[in-house]
Amino acid sequence: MKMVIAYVRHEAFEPIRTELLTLGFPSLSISEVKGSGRQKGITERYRGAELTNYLRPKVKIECVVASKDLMTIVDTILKHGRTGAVGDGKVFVMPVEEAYRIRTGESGEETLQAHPDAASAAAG
Amino acid sequence: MKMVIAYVRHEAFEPIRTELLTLGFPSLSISEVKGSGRQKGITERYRGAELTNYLRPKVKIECVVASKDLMTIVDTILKHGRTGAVGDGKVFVMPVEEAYRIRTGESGEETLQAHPDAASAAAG
Amino acid sequence: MKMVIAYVRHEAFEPIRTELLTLGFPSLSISEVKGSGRQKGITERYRGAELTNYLRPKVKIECVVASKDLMTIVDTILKHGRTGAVGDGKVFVMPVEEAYRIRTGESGEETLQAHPDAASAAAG
Amino acid sequence: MRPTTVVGGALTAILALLALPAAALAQDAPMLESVVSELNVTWVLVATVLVFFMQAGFAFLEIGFSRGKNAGMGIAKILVNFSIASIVWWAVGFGIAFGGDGVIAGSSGWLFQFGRDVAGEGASGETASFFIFQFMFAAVSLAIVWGTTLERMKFAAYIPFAIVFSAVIYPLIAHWGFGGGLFAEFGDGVQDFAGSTVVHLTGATGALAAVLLLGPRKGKFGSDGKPRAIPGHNMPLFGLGVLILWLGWFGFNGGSTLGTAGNSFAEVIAVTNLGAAGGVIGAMIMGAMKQKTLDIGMVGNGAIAGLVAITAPSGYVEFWAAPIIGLVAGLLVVVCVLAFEKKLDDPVGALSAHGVAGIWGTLSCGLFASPRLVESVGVGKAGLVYGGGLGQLAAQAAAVVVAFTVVFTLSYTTLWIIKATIGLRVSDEEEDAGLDISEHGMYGYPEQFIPSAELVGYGGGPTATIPPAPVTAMSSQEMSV
Amino acid sequence: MRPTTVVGGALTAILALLALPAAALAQDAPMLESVVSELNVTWVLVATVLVFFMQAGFAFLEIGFSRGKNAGMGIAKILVNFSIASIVWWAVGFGIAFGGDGVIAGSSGWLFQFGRDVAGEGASGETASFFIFQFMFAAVSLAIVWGTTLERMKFAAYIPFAIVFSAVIYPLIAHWGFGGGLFAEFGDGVQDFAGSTVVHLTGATGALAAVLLLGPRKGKFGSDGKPRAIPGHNMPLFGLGVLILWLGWFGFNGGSTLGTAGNSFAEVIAVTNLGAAGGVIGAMIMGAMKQKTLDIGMVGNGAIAGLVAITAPSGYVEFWAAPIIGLVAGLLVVVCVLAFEKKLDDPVGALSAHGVAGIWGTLSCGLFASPRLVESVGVGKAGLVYGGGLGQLAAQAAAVVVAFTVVFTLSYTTLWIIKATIGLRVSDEEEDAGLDISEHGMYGYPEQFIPSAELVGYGGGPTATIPPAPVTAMSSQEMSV
Amino acid sequence: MRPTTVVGGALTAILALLALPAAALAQDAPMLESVVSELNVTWVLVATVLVFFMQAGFAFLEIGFSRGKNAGMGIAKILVNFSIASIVWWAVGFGIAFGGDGVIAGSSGWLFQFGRDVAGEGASGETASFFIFQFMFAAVSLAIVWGTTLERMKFAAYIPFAIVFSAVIYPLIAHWGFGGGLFAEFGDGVQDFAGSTVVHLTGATGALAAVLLLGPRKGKFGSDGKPRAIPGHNMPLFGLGVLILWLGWFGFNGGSTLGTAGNSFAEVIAVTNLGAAGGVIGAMIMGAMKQKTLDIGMVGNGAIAGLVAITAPSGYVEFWAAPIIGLVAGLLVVVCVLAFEKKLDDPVGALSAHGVAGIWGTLSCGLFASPRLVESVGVGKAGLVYGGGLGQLAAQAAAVVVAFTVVFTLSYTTLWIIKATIGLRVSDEEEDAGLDISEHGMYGYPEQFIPSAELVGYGGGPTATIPPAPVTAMSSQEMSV
Ligand SMILES: Nc1ncnc2c1ncn2[C@@H]1O[C@H](COP(=O)(O)OP(=O)(O)O)[C@@H](O)[C@H]1O
Ligand SMILES: Nc1ncnc2c1ncn2[C@@H]1O[C@H](COP(=O)(O)OP(=O)(O)O)[C@@H](O)[C@H]1O
Ligand SMILES: Nc1ncnc2c1ncn2[C@@H]1O[C@H](COP(=O)(O)OP(=O)(O)O)[C@@H](O)[C@H]1O
Repeated sequence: MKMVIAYVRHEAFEPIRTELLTLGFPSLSISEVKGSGRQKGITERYRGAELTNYLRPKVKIECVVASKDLMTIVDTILKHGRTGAVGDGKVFVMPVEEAYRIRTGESGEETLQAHPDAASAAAG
Repeated sequence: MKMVIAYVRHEAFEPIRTELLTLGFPSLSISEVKGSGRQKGITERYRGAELTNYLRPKVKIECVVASKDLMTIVDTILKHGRTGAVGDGKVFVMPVEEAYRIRTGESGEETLQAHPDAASAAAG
Repeated sequence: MKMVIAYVRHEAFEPIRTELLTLGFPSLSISEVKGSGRQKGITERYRGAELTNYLRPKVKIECVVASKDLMTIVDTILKHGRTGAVGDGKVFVMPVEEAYRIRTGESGEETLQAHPDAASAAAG
Repeated sequence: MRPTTVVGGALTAILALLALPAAALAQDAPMLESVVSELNVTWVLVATVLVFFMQAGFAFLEIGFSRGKNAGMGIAKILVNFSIASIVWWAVGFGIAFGGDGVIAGSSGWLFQFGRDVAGEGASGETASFFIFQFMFAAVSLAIVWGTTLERMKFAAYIPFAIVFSAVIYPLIAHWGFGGGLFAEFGDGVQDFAGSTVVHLTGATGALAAVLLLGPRKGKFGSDGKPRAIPGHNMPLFGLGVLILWLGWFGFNGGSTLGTAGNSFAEVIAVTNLGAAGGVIGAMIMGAMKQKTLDIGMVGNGAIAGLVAITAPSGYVEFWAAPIIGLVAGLLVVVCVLAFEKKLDDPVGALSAHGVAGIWGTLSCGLFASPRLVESVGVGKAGLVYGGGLGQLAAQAAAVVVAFTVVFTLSYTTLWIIKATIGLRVSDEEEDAGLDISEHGMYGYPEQFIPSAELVGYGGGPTATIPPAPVTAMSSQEMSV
Repeated sequence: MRPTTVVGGALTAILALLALPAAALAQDAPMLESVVSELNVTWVLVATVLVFFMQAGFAFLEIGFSRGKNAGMGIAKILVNFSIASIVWWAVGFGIAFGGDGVIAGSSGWLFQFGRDVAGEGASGETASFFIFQFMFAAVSLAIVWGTTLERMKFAAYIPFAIVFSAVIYPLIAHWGFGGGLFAEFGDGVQDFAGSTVVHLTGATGALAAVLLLGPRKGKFGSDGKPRAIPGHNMPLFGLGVLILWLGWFGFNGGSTLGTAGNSFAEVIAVTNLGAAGGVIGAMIMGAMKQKTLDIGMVGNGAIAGLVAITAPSGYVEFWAAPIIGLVAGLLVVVCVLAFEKKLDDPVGALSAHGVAGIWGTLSCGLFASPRLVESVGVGKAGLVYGGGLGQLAAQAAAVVVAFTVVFTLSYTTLWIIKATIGLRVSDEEEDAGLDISEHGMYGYPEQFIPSAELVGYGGGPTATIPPAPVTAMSSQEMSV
Repeated sequence: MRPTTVVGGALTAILALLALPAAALAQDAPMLESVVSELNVTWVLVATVLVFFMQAGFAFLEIGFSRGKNAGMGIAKILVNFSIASIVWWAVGFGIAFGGDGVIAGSSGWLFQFGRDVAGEGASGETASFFIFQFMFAAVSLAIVWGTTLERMKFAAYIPFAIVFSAVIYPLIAHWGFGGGLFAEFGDGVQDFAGSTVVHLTGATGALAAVLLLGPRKGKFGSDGKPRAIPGHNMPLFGLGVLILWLGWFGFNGGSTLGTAGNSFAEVIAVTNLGAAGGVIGAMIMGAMKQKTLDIGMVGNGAIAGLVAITAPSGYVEFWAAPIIGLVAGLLVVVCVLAFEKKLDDPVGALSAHGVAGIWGTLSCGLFASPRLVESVGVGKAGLVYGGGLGQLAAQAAAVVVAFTVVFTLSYTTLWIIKATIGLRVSDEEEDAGLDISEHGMYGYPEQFIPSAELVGYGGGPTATIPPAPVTAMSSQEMSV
């Protein structure tokens, strides 16, 4: 099992989520992060003093999948996340040793994503 | 050392924290995430247009523990996180290679949680 | 490749960021977390009832670097993060299996941080 | 008069227009009586406008004391209830309250129309001003009721209660206290200058009925039965509410002179301010003693309690009594909030600030009413400290008991019927999600509840709309890399 | 008079000072005429102050309906535009609107000075009150224009339009409707008591020109052409705006009597409140029918629509007609917001609430104007329901058409020139980043946009300023460890 | 009079009641003098209410300019300080300021009671109106002092200073400027119509003493000694404050006529608005020149500076001078804020907007006072531009110097003693944590400071209260899975 951690632009998230859902991977978590990289900051001017904001907002996506599905996730993110401009973000892959579904207490790969007919259910 | 990452309901956090404290594991970090899984979204209607919110708020718990303590943490989360309804969340276990306590610069497993009499101190 | 995850005080972040930038490591992400450890909580009193807040705000830093650069990052965080008082936080090191730059689709260690002349550019 | 038809030369034309009213009066032999009447009406309407603004005060006091997920409803609630009450008061309530005659209720003035039930043309504008001024009091009383119902009551349940309350419940008490009804029979008449009992106790009694039928918010009481803090989300907006209420109260008490005769409204306003100040100081002292901190909400409740308490005596007491009346109200409100908190879930402290302080204010007339002012107003007797005896105190207490009993019975019955039919309370799930999304289908603060990635998504996908170098520097700045 | 020069003994000195005006008048033989004039001016100035406050109402209505990244601009916009309009109205606008004479425009009163173009001393204060009261109307009309331009218009583009609008566009219509110009020629004169057409339709027409030239906000319409929700960030602040507007409207309509003669302002105020209440109820009903929920913003729009609609008839209709006029406005506003939403991006609903409701209100005079009030005001004929025939309705419709055509042409041309020169719209990147940071170099809510780690960093590094045990308990509490 | 005792038939009864005041007067031979007096008092009380609302203006200006962790304190501070000042002014301050006689101070009127120290009954309401109107000025002056003390001053330290300031410091200056004291001796008297010096400079001088003793907020100055931005958390609430202050100022300046005689208050109000507008435009221009952006806070400061500057001359200058006076104030305020910022930590710009603009406004009388108005008010001589010579300018400057020196000395001493005893400043840890939690034991915005998981925890554990399918769809919607 792998956890895909991606830092992407806000605008990229909705297309990624939609396509992953269609592909049968509805389960993921996101959070707000602020990132620093090549991208420029923004300067706020306030009553004669300045405050430069070097960090820019990004969405962090965390998605745990079976190892065999890894590249599907990564490719989807790369596809929708790319604008070609500085600030598009990164994708990292990290090892996961075990997974549990809290509702049932089950563990293992089958807990990671929704049931196989997830995609069709969502479409309906 | 392992990092336990759990996505749980907000209501589950306080009982988990309290029991972990009693068991001698006071140290953890949480953050707000929005998750997608089997749970339904919520539709906001605004001046004739709609906006569906597919992601639901969850609390993400991060807790690094010595490998031998892993199952204590996982079991506590599973126990208090379960309502049996869709949306209870997941627990993932990830490997950690090293840990440092910033205050002292020490490293290793002994930095992970508070001193052994933590639980009794807290109770007092 | 390693991901350095550090939970630090808010005040520590700016010096860490600045020094990492100077050392040629501009790329990182941060988020707000609330942490529990040895630090005391704060009690809010409201209309005769009380509400104790056991978690205190921390900044979580995530920085993925090549394995050879790991200790530079860790040492910088340890150096600026330390006040010597309870609540300084922790640094954890986690393995990373792969990294992709979304803008270009490239993968590998060279995607992790900005180009080598980053530091001098920033200084200019 | 809108000067649409007159065309003159240069600005002198305008002046001629402006001189018209005076000129017209001059032709008709301007009577001093009409000026006196117009001046009275001017003051009453200024006061009306100030009392109207108290609706915003109540709304923000409630919003500040609610959690963010229930903040938007405060707006919908105040707008809808005030509007329903406006129409109902016009159709029915005004007639019951002030439609003349009868110990129990008025019997005319339905669907109040200008110049219909009234004798002369000249008086009609005065009646209109009285109609709208008194309506604002009804609306205040109604707004007080909602204070205990925050964060769990169904929107649909508000509407029938608002109708009954502004058609019958409040008008009855207003008739008794202000309209020459029942309370005029108690001794030499009950002293309730601007309505500590008529308006505030009435509202708070409705609020008590509501809280008993509604029960506490989820999580208010722990499994040990002890109350838990459910902090309101916004103290600045709470404070805005308190300050607007204080402002409006100058119209509430000051306008209750119904005119400018003898400049007595100046005294009323000064006394009102001293009472409010006493309330704040009282709450500060008791808060510091009981809680060891200066609770922001308690200080605000102290202001309200001081204002409620000074409402009945504001036309009857000398300056020196006002800070005392306010101070006692401020001390009381903290003690009562802490006491009621143990069993009843009253998020804004309406029971204490309007109920207990309303009772105290009504009774305080029996203690402090000054002979000079009692004579001037012509109601009741001087208070105990002036050797006026216990009679007035008894009359005041009787009014409190009667008003409480009647309002409680009627309100409880009305709410019980609503509960039995459409229901009073939202479901547990709706309460958890918040009333904004569950009752109004939208959040009060969407950006705090909808993930920004989903909001931005609505701005269109990145490939379509994002230009090559999307986030550029906004002004001259350094690069971070 | 500021009593700086008088020194007396004890408080009696003060009393003497206070008695001075009366005393002075006594010496000069106090004339009833001057009291009548002063009373009129008192009311007009109270109304002026209330109408001024509507600026805050518009600001918060807009701020509440904007996203948080554009919230600060609402403040800068209202302050700057109101100020520019203040100066321009003084220099030019007042002269065009009320500088006497002419079917099309006034021709005097530039750089309006006290006592210059006017005959007698006594009248001058009256003119000053008229000048400032009428200015507040111009400022309201201007504020309405901005309603459709939120979240994408360049700050620099506002300024030239504000100048042209307050120098020429509004003054022309005001001259026609209020200043004895064109509309007095239509039949027996157009009935527009406080300006449903003159102020509100004029503003909404400018807003239409603006939205056509500006286009929608990024992401307002999906790739399928369907409108998407862009929720405003703060329903409580939106509600504050609505409540302040409602308050101000008592001055807006009530003050349009220009005095207290015959207490007719009392009627106007009562009628205004009933109209607003009808608007809320209408919007609630239609909202529930069309959207299945009680949309908070729609209920607020209903209040505004009811107020706009009752503005023209407020001096012409009996009480019974007011709730009807308001109700229809409330029903209309929801239907129109939902309809316009399909093609035009009007974030606050200005086109519906001020435009459509303004037209409906103007026309409603032709239906409901009562003979009694028509006679009293002296403009036009009674409405259809009183058997007044279609003539008045035609005059009203003519005014609507003329005002719309002229304002649209002038506004569109002005904005087109601005677009061609300095540009109307910020860049896509600036729109994404928000106008606060891109146009003002700062956030409206810095703590929500700047990472707290960066804000705190400005407090100095940890080694320098943090003491050994930095975060201690604030009060007695348990340890978590 | 509250009509509790009269019972009539139908609505005619009400009319009779309403006619009572007029009838009563008719019986007593209604005197024109009493109507004149009542009209004056009506206006003064309207103005009183408007000036009261400025407390909300100051509170929100300060709250908007504070960080979120200190936002709640603004409410507690304004309520408590205003209340303490209310009582102290009643007990002591009013006597010193207006208790007649003496170049230095009044000597009567302690614990001010109705009809005690005063000659006739008729005048008493007037005195009460004067008492409460003048109190609101004292409260404004006090509120200005706090502007420099944000985010670091102990709550307990406010209270003794509020007592001394409203008992002695402000009353002295008010006695000199408004009460016939010292400043009447300077030349032909100092022209300070509504208090640019008496109220605003006095407040700002206290604020200067406070900032010198308090020092800057943590992190305000970098290790390089340069000022750093500490952005206030809420520009919309800041703007609300500015708009409320502007509103209140119509009462502040307009009410300083102390009546309606000659309609001069109409001119004062028009002039006030033009001055404020000039201030906004001045700050916009200078802001654009100095900072290259349109700083929202600066524009708001410009409005305040324009208003402060026009305060002294508002009764003395013609319309044309007002925009100039305002414009200069607006230019000055930006320059001064940027200059003071280098050394003093004044988060709201009180020193510039009230201090510098107050001085400029006071001096501007010596430049622009018009002969017509100087004659009408009866204080001082015409200004330089009317050939009035330098004498008046000298008198104005003398008042500025004297007021500044005395207020600074008294304030500094008082605050020094407070610092030496209970201390002025919270600890570093408390400042870091924010005053809301450290001084009031609660957050102003709890949901932004308490993790939602801990807030929800107070709603009860999941096993106990969460039903099997806890979060259901609120309305028809698609599943995400
Ligand atoms: N090594 C890294 N560790 C953690 N986060 C990173 C790292 N590199 C990039 N990021 C995240 O990705 C975002 C975009 O990176 P940036 O370097 O600006 O883009 P690009 O890939 O176009 O060079 C950053 O704002 C940050 O949030
Ligand atoms: N594979 C995953 N990767 C990341 N987060 C996940 C994953 N699966 C579930 N989650 C998180 O857990 C939450 C609950 O999951 P859900 O599938 O709704 O519950 P259930 O376990 O009852 O099927 C989600 O909202 C999401 O935050
Ligand atoms: N084992 C852990 N797992 C996750 N987060 C931790 C862990 N230990 C500490 N933290 C984080 O570090 C912060 C500081 O830790 P604390 O124990 O108070 O400091 P110290 O290192 O001085 O003992 C905590 O608030 C929490 O956010």
